Amino acid sequence: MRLYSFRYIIPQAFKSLKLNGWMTFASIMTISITLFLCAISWLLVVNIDANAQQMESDVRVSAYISQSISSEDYSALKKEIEAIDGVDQVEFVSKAQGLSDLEKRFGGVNLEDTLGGNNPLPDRFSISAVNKDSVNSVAKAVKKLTGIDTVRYGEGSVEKLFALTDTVRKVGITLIILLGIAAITLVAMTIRLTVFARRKEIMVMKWVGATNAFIRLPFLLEGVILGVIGALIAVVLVFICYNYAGAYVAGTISFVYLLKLGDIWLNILGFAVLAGLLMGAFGSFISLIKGLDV
Amino acid sequence: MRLYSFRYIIPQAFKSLKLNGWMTFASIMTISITLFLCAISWLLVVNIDANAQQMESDVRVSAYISQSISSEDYSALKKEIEAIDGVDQVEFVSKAQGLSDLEKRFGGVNLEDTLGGNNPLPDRFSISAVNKDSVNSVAKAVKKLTGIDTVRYGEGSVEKLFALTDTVRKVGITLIILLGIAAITLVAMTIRLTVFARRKEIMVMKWVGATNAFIRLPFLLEGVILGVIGALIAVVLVFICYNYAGAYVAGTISFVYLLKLGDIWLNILGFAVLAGLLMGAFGSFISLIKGLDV
Amino acid sequence: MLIKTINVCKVYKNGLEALKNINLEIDGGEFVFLTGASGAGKSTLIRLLFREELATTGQVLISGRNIARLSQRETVRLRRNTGVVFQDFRLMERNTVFDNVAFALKAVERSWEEIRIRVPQVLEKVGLGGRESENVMHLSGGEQQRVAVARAIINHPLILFADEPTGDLDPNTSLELMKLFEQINNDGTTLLIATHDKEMVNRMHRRVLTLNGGKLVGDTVGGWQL
Amino acid sequence: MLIKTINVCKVYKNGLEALKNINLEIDGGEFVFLTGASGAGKSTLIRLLFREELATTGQVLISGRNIARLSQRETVRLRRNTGVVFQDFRLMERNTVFDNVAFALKAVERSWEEIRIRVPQVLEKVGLGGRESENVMHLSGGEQQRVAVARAIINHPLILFADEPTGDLDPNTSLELMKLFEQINNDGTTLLIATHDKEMVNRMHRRVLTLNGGKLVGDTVGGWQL
Ligand SMILES: Nc1ncnc2c1ncn2[C@@H]1O[C@H](COP(=O)(O)OP(=O)(O)OP(=O)(O)O)[C@@H](O)[C@H]1O
Ligand SMILES: Nc1ncnc2c1ncn2[C@@H]1O[C@H](COP(=O)(O)OP(=O)(O)OP(=O)(O)O)[C@@H](O)[C@H]1O
Ligand SMILES: [Mg+2]
Ligand SMILES: [Mg+2]
Repeated sequence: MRLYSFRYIIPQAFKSLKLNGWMTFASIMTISITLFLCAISWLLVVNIDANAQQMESDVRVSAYISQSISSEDYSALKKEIEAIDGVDQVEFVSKAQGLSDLEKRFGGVNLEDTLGGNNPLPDRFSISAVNKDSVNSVAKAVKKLTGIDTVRYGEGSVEKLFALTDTVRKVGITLIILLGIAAITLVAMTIRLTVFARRKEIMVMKWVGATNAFIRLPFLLEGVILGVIGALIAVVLVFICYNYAGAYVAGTISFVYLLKLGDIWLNILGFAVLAGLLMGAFGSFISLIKGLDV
Repeated sequence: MRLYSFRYIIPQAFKSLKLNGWMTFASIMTISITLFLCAISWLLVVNIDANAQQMESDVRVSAYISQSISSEDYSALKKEIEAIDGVDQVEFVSKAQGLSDLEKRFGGVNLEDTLGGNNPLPDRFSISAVNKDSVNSVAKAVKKLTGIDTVRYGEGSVEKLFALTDTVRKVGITLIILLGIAAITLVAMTIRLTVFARRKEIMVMKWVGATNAFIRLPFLLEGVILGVIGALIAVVLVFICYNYAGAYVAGTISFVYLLKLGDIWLNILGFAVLAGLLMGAFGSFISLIKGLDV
Repeated sequence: MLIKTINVCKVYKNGLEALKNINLEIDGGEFVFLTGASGAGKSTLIRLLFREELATTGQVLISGRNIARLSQRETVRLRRNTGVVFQDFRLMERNTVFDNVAFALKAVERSWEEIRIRVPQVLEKVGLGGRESENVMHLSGGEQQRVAVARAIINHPLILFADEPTGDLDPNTSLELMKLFEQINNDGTTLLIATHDKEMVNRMHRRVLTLNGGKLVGDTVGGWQL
Repeated sequence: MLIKTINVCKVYKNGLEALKNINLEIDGGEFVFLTGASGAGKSTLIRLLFREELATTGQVLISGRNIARLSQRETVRLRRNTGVVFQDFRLMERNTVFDNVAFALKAVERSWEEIRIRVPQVLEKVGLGGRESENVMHLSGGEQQRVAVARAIINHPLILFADEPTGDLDPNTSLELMKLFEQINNDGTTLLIATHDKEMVNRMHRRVLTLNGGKLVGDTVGGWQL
């Protein structure tokens, strides 16, 4: 195939998109809708993941300091803890603060008076881990230190939290994969239908001596154009919806952490356009393999 | 149209499904995939909702009993609380139990000894409301009772929880509606494509004197058959996936509450078949309106 | 008068004036040829007569009724009484020969018993006996054309419009088809046959309408005019 | 020998024996008519010669090469040197007249300048000058047939197969088309024309192959045989 054949191949693709007017429209719709759904799912997953990470990083290990340790040794103990692998930050919480927390919790009972200034609570360190997998090992290592009585990190419930966030991630990824497969199948089906509707035209091209490449390239190009247009429409819709949803979430559940569109728009755009392009090309390709056996 | 025309109309639909072999296949695939996605989303939403309800019903109002009340009056007080509108259950938590809970929390410190048998904590009632909307009013009503010192129900965080579960529900429903629209559009597009591929055939039918009804009914029937078959495939896939997911969830996050397939399979089946049927019929109908203007 | 046109003009959307001021009368039971060069407007005239297209100006009357004014129900009734052989056949691809012909009976709600008997009969008449179960696309050009004829005549239409029904047929087969048309004509059907088969027109010695550039330039009984 | 068939049989999938033991030789530069009744096997023979179908048994040789054994590249080369007018035209619907004809040049990668000049020229030759921008489906049957002819001849093919190229044409237009074919033949193209136009065959006085029920029953120079 000579290079200047592209003079015919490229206009051919556009011409045929125009001629097949509403078949073009149907294909673009299909691609837009499926990519839109994919993008929305992806946004859900990454946002849930971001919040899960947030919750995971909020998990803290409480290390209660033995009352046999004098407060002068606290800073050495803190250093020891900080030296442990996987420890991120260490914060000291005095027993006075513990008591006032407690008083708040019991509806403002004045415990200090009842106890006659005799605070039975231990001092403690509140330790955060660099990531969720370290929490357990950090807790164990801290426990071994002399001067630490007990270590607590909400054992049962923290494990639950981690299992939950893990499952949510897995479910999200599974959903996206399912949607992706669905999307490719739908697009391939649609393009296959359009090729089917034009099988006679394709035969004619063969009989006048067009090479396979000469016949296929316009179709491939058509698929790519359909894919990219579909993707762009999907992206615009996603941006609008995400903006709207962002405003809504900020208004009702502001404590939920939402990724900023400014930080991810390029990912979405890039991914969607690439996916649309590949879908279109792949859809055409699949369709042509069978559609062109003459 | 005479009734016995159905002798021709019904076989006509099946014949044309057979003749259009893989167009039939493509349509069924489209319907299956979209209904599958709809059903999966619906399952996600109802399960999340069930868990949200669970969490909401776990919210309890703690009413701390004034120390001026003698323990003989407790049962009267309990009756008073039970009489309040929106109260579901009332449980008595003694101060001894409160103290031992506290000891556990602080890593097994022996508070009782430190306090010399002098427990400064108040007794309290743990109250559950019939539904989440009553929590607030219950708390207020309980607070007014003589003998109740303070009322706590984790004000800040409970509101957060409710806002979150509300938002999750809304997002879920929005997603399902979006998917539904997408599904109908996709199916209409697909059927429109098949009608387009057969527009000449439809013209011929007109010229030999077939009435509009005689031409349309087989198409409508075709759509319905496609829809129902697609729905059945989707339902089978959903059942398999849900069973698999159920086993997985039970193995990793058993604390999450999962609706049993036995309780909802009829809903899914009924809904999917109805949706498939309507989609198919509606898709055909839309396509025929334009496709048949001769 | 069964068929009558009054000052009929047809201008296609692209501005092409295909028919110019056609005035025409065809009585019930006539056997009329429509001739003219390629592009003269023969098919266009037939399309107007069976209401595939509507006249741009002027009126087309069938049995005295302006067909542009028919209701949907009346249009269906007109079509049921009109057989058409299209120049490009317009068979239902992917269907069998039987189904293509039978559809014309199914559409007018005849009983299955009748269909089963009459379809093979009419196929026999056009020389396609025993080919019922074949796919129409697997027939030769001439055979397809005869399926189209069979479909048009099976309903014993009052009027038969045939647009070059022998275009893909050899002289012998054409002759047989013409005999069939004569027989139908004797049974009372009015025929209008567009054709460019000079020899046939000369041999049959019937009324001949001649179109030229969209104008009706000849209407005589006898032979080929151009 | 440009075209040669050796004991060619063709049995279609449905078991129909369309060609029986055809032995045939056509030299470069010949002008041959292929005649026979409807369903005799004319189109089938042409389909075998340009490799739309493959022979069930026997060999088809073009320029001494068995065309069943051609590689993909060679098949494309063969097609580029062969013009075909299909009995059912096979135009690209929804495209203009110009695009339909121009595609044959685009496919063989001619320059745009050449296309712009040659397409109107060849359309002029078949009597469709000035109709370039019309949609092919908006042409009359005979006009469509001539577009199909224009597409087949624009590449100056070595061989031209035409399957009833005058089926939808009136006698005068047919005659002009035949003159065009003679001119092409004089320029060196070998022609095989399936036809049922008895008068035309008689008038041209060329070699005539006659098929009957799939058998080659006549091969003489002169007139119509059946
Ligand atoms: N749908 C259409 N749109 C535009 N122009 C048309 C259409 N159909 C036909 N024409 C033009 O109208 C003129 C008459 O066409 P018509 O088909 O009536 O000719 P005809 O006499 O049947 O010719 P033929 O013998 O070739 O079939 C032609 O020039 C044709 O190009
Ligand atoms: N694709 C096919 N499958 C099965 N049978 C076929 C196929 N094509 C043609 N035939 C049969 O083969 C026989 C020869 O067909 P062919 O098209 O070669 O005839 P023809 O001589 O061109 O006739 P015509 O003059 O009517 O065009 C016919 O009986 C036809 O029914
Ligand atoms: Mg015509
Ligand atoms: Mg043929």
